[in-house]
Amino acid sequence: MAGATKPVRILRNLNAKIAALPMITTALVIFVGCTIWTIVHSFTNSRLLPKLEFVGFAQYERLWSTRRWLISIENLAYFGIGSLVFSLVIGFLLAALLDQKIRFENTVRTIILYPFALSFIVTGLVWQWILNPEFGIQHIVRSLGFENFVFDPLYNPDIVIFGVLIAGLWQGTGFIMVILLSGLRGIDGEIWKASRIDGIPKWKTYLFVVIPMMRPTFVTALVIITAGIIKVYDLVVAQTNGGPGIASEVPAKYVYDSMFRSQNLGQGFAASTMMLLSVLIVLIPWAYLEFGGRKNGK
Amino acid sequence: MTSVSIQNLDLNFGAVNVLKQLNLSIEEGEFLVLLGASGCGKSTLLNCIAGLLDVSDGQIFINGKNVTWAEPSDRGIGMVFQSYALYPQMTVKGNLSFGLKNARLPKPEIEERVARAAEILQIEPLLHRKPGALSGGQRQRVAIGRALVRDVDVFLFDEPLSNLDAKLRAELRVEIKRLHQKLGNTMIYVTHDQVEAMTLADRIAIMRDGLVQQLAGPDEIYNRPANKYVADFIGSPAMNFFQGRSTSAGKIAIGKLEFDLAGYNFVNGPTDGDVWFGYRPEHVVLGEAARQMPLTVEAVAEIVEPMGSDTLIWTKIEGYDFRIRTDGQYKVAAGDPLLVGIDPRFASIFDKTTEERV
Amino acid sequence: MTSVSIQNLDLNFGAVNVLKQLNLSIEEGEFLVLLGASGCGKSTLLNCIAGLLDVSDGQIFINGKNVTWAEPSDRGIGMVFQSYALYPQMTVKGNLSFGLKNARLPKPEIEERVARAAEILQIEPLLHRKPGALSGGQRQRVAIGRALVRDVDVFLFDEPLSNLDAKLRAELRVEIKRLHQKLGNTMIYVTHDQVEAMTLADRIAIMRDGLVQQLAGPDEIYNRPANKYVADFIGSPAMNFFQGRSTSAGKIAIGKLEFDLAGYNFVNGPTDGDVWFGYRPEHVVLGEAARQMPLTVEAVAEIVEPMGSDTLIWTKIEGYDFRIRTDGQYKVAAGDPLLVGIDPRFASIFDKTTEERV
Amino acid sequence: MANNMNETTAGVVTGPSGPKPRPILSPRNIMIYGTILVVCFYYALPLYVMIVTSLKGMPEIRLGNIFSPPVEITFQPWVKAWAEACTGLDCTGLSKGFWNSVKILIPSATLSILIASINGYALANWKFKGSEVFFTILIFGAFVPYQVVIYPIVIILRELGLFGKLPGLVLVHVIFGMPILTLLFRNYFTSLPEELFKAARVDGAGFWGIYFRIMVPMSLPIFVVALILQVTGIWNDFLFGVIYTKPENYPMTVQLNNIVNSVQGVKEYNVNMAATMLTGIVPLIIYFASGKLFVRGIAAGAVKG
Amino acid sequence: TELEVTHWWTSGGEAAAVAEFAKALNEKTDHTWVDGAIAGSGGTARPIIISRILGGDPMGATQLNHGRQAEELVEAGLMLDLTDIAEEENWRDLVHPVSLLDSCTVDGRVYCVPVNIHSWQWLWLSNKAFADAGVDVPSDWFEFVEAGPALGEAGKIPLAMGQQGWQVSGAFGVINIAVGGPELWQKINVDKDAEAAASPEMLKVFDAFAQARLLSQGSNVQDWNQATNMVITDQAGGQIMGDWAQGEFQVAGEVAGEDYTCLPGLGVNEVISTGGDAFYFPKNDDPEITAAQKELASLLLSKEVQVAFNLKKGSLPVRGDVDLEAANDCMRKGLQILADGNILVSGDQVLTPDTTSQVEDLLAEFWSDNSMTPEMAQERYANIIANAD
Ligand SMILES: Nc1ncnc2c1ncn2[C@@H]1O[C@H](COP(=O)(O)OP(=O)(O)OP(=O)(O)O)[C@@H](O)[C@H]1O
Ligand SMILES: Nc1ncnc2c1ncn2[C@@H]1O[C@H](COP(=O)(O)OP(=O)(O)OP(=O)(O)O)[C@@H](O)[C@H]1O
Ligand SMILES: [Mg+2]
Ligand SMILES: [Mg+2]
Repeated sequence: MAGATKPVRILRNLNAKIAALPMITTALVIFVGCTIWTIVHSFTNSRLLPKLEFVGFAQYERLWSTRRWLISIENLAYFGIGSLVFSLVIGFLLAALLDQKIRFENTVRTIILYPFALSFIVTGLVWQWILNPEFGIQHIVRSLGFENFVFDPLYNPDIVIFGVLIAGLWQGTGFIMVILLSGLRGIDGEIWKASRIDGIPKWKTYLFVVIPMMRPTFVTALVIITAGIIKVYDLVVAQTNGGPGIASEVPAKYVYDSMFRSQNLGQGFAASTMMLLSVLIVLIPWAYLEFGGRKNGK
Repeated sequence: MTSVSIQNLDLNFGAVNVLKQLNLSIEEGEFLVLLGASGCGKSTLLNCIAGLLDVSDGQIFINGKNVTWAEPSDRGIGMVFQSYALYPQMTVKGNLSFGLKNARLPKPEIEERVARAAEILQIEPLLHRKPGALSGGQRQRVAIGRALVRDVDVFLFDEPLSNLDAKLRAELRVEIKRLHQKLGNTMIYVTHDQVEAMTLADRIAIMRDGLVQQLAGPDEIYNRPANKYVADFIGSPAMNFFQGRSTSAGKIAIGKLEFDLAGYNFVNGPTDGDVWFGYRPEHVVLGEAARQMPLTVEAVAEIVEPMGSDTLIWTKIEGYDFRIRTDGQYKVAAGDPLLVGIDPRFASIFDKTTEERV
Repeated sequence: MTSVSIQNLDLNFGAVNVLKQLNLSIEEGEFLVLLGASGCGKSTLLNCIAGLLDVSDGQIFINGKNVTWAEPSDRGIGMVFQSYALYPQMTVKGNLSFGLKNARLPKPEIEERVARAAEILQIEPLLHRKPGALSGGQRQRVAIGRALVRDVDVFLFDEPLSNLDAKLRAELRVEIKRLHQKLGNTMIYVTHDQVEAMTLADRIAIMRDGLVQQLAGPDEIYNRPANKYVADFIGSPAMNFFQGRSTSAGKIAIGKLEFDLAGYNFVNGPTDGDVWFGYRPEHVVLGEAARQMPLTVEAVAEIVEPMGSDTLIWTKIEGYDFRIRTDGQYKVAAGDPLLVGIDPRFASIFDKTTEERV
Repeated sequence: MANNMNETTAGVVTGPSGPKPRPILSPRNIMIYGTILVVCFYYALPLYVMIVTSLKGMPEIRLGNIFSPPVEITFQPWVKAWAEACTGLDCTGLSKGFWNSVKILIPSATLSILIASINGYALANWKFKGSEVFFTILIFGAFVPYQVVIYPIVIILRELGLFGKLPGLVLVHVIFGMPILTLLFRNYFTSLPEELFKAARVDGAGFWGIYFRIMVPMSLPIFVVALILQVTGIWNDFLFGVIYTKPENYPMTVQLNNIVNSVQGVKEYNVNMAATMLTGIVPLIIYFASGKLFVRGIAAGAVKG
Repeated sequence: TELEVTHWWTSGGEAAAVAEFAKALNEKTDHTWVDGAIAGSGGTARPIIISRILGGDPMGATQLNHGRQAEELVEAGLMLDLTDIAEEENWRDLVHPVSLLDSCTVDGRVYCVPVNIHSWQWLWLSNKAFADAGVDVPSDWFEFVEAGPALGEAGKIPLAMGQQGWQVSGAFGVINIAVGGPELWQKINVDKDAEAAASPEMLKVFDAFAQARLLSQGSNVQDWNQATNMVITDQAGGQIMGDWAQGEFQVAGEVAGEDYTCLPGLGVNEVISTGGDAFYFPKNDDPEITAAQKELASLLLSKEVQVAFNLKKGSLPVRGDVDLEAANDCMRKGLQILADGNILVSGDQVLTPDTTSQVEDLLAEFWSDNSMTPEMAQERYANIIANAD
């Protein structure tokens, strides 16, 4: 009968291993292999075609002395901080609002969430249209009699990134709201009761008790937002295509343009490596807190 | 003086009528336990008293004031929850003082109250820890402390011990009892644990489907349950029941057995009619001593469950399952013959149709 | 004949050593209960026997076969889980026959076995319902049925009753006992409920931190616990302990009290040394009868907890908390003086350092 | 509230009794519903603008404001967007892109969900040495900017001979869908009682038996969530569609961008908006149809983990 | 066989022109033209084209600006060698100016077919807009600048400009040649002379460019043809744009000289750069396709096709021997300049895409950011030129 001898290690759970093969391949080939490939090539002077002619950090030096990259980084910072802060704040306020046992909750939630189903391309086009000074909000307000009203974020290099942000928030806050709402709903109802008995006003309970308790949910939301921010590309392409001038360029677009438009792969790889690095800077402390911390502190 | 008085309280969740014209009056300093099966409306009632639920009808008075529409924090009540409901991000001290700070009490006053509560509950060394770093029992104490600092007249407990393990539960039970003896506040305590109810209560209200079935001292509930539901609910193992016929002459017939109910304390004297004859497993007398009892039956032990301090014996009498609880030192094995003695003085008899005590 | 034999079993979760060189041998037809505090490794041991966890070291034999590396379904075991673990999307019949279908048994055979199990467990009317439409007790029975149909030699139960309410638990406990009497299979039963352990077991293995502390019949465990941990663990309310000094003359001194240990059944005879003197609350004799006991102490009732059938009295002797359990009919109130009688014959004495029974 | 606490003696029905009166127009309600109204307005506005604009004729657009409802409703822009709008010589509107998207969507969604659910199941229930490591890498992969791996994947697809072909794009979608979906499924399967899995093993079911007979039937909510995420994600994809396909296989979003950017004389905003609506319609329908399920599933898969 | 041809000719005039190619291929050979138009500018389309070639899924033929964009693709051996047909059909003699063919030649082998000559150096003016403003139609850039305020008062935008980088940078090149003269331009772009780029002469160019920036305030459109449309509809005074804008005027039914005026070289230096579009034929394993590719290549250069195409496109044919009777006023001006030999190579041919896009980024930023002074821009410009290869 089977069992008396210890079976070969690798054959145990063989089915599971076979089933996990796509995952393993993806993890190794795509996420490890391709990443390494890109990083290695970022040290070369590849132009249209990848070649292994190493030039040290030249690409990086050029990258950091390129205005467009610096503007991209700056935009990403504005956009990133803006999305983080506003998504979380607005998302939470909306979630708290929907948590007030209101009528038509489903309808309201649906309205707030539907933009999430739309692509960034669609989002960008719609908001380009709404923010168009000749037809959109500015036009309307002016035709109401405020002749000097100016609201043309997409045509003003100083604030164009906030025009993009408005569209981005419109698309994404609904999802953050849903996540935070389910986090809110997960809070033990007795906490609310306890705070009512203690006579604590609602807003204080939210601020001092509930929000701290929702840390894991906020972390989830944070990670989702961050991952999205770094990837932001479609939205900018559809809404402003980087303009006016290069005022709304973002790193993802810089990478794409370097690789394919300027035919300077090495530069693109260097820029994408920087993007990866910034992701890691965000991600590693988080992973450490989430997983490392869990092990120690239970 | 009446501390809490509930008059004609109705509570509906949508179309569901959870509390039905409930009346209850609790004396000052009394320890009242609400006991009942899950879903009978205990928590609901407590939430109504606390003001956490809006009543559908009726009135609630606390210390003579009509608080039906008052805010929870204005009712002079403190509440302790099953899940403790501590604020996890604050230290113990923060938990205790949060409500006070919010009421804008002066700082020294807050300090003093927290210190006093911490002393009473012996949680001084824990004041600067967060709830996550406390054991279940300690958390429970902090939860009680939160009510304590608010200097309230009435404490409400909603199954405060049911998340704890048996040993800790027994310990904290005693502590709550001590606390009550020390503070002398009115306490309303919800549980579905009989042992807690029996040991803690001055009076027990047995609830069923939003109605109070019996409101009396533990002793009376145990010994003179008002109806069959209460009799069946209280006691473990449960009371044994036989169907029988009683006569106005004070006799009863169960199957082939007939005997006199001499010594049974009738509510309105003996009457003719079908009845349930209930008898608690622990009141059974076994062995030779059984011969002195008004009713002596021979039976066979089917299953014997030794539980250390006691032994449970399962047998059959007149076709009815019959449980006997006896001393742990009593040696008996499955299949052994038994001599079972029953004393009507300890029995409870209920009308077959109304199920009320006769 | 040995039914299940475990030899030098080690199990690690990463760096954590959960089971430590554990040896256990279970006779055919025996009902063994694994009892222990939460986290002591009971479920882990059961999972090892079932083959659901890969052992780190050691061997497992079932019916003489080495099954250390066999698949769970090839070990001749059936398992019943705490959460029932019924397949929610299959009917009861589907649940019962799933394993048989997997084993590619012929259809008529499956039908027959399911019918037999359903009959034994009296769940025939439920066969076409889904688990969602069953009560807790019924679900538990189906879960047992799933083990039953597979005609296994060994039944493994992992806290099968702990999700049920007290009443149902008592009923199903008896049913499991009946089932064991009827089938005569080997059964290994994990619980942390003492009552279940005491009533069901032929033998009880008390576990602590992955080690078996004592393996013996319920009677012996209760009356002659092998060490202080077991003594403290078993019995509710817990055993009372005093620190004392025993002499080789068979005397013991606890604070100012000194008395003879006549009648105490020493393991190796009396010795000099610091000891723990343990005494169960239910073995205390109260009232006038106490005067006949080898040790009689006067005390004051601090807290009285009437529990219907029994009464718990909390008092202090020589500065130690002392619990007494007495008859529910014994009337006493907090503050009353008590005469407490203690009989060394019922005591348990442990070495102060090793905590082993002396 | 103090004025409600009249001194009363117990037993007499005086003072407050029954439910506390709650005026419908309390300041609190006005504030809450007012805010909700404003919020809904903000979120619904773009959709409204899209619909309204797409139903107007060009002259009306040039004159009027974008928020006013169409004076004269015309479906011409929709017809044009669907069937006539040009990109270069190709004047087939979005219809071709629509069918391309469908052709991309169906295999991509099916495959990625299937693979991810099996991965999640293996990770939740059949941990093997190293499985956690691979999983961690995979999760990190969810955050790797696409730009980092775009180019190497071009090379991989070329070597596999899949570049520009539908299977190639499907493969890309499967790969990039894997991290999040696997996480979702793993979290969900982990939340199922482990004992169920153990019971099935004792019952002699194997890896696939447990997956198909026990796990899948219990996992409808998470499959729905995965389906919605994938359908919307794949349908809305632009970057991969641009890079890894050729014009005849362009998905709808790419065609939308093309049509919108192929300006002939003046921008035909009405056609653009109709095209935008058409592109958004599939995910919107899926989303509106699934409504609550999605929200619930997100809660189960995302927040718990 | 089906030949897929990718290009980014999607505006009205362009689409009409490319249709001529398609028609010719479909009618004159037994191959079919599969249109692979990619919307957006060349900047959008090129990446897609290149990644497809690299990705091993080549199209039958593709538009690319000849010059350095395809250099590496050719070097990597990804492009079909057309030398045999070129020699057979004697392209070297046909193509005029021959520099166009040189751009297609790598190591003496021909890899692409130039199809037209595009020149950037045009200022398109709306006659009606000036009439409305009460000023004469200017005859050179400086007059145009002077007319600016008058146009502004009449509610017109003096200079229409799309917001995309390539348009801005194209206009810059035009102003560079017009204001700074062809020699300066040559020094900087061909010889990569950073000193010249930093010279005071160049600063004048930047000043003029800043002036143009000022004149274009309020022009918010993105695409070049939208800007052209502003001129067509008389909302704007003029636009600096290549000759392809002509196609838009034609589609709109406007007549050169009557409705609009064109000033080559901004009316200052009447020189035109001879950039243009070319078609490349990525290598393919299928011999049938290779044969079809060669047929298309020779077809593109044939007389009729050249005439038909360039009339629609508004560009100049690459053959010196065609007779454009149908050509209009503007095109004739162009032909004349070409015949006079006042030609320059185009930027695409001398700068790498990398440098081109850096310049584009710089100029786009300058254009959109009024706070950037000509001096600042010049400094950075010189820097880019210094690093160009
Ligand atoms: N928010 C609610 N909406 C609708 N019905 C409810 C709600 N809360 C409780 N109920 C119903 O009211 C009844 C009483 O509930 P309650 O919580 O008071 O029971 P309980 O006696 O406290 O039970 P337990 O011992 O389980 O806590 C139950 O039948 C329950 O289903
Ligand atoms: N998968 C696991 N990984 C790591 N540690 C585990 C794992 N499962 C159990 N443990 C640890 O092993 C120890 C024994 O767990 P086990 O479940 O056997 O306890 P138990 O005796 O069954 O407790 P309970 O009565 O609560 O069911 C515990 O300390 C637990 O934390
Ligand atoms: Mg409750
Ligand atoms: Mg366990």
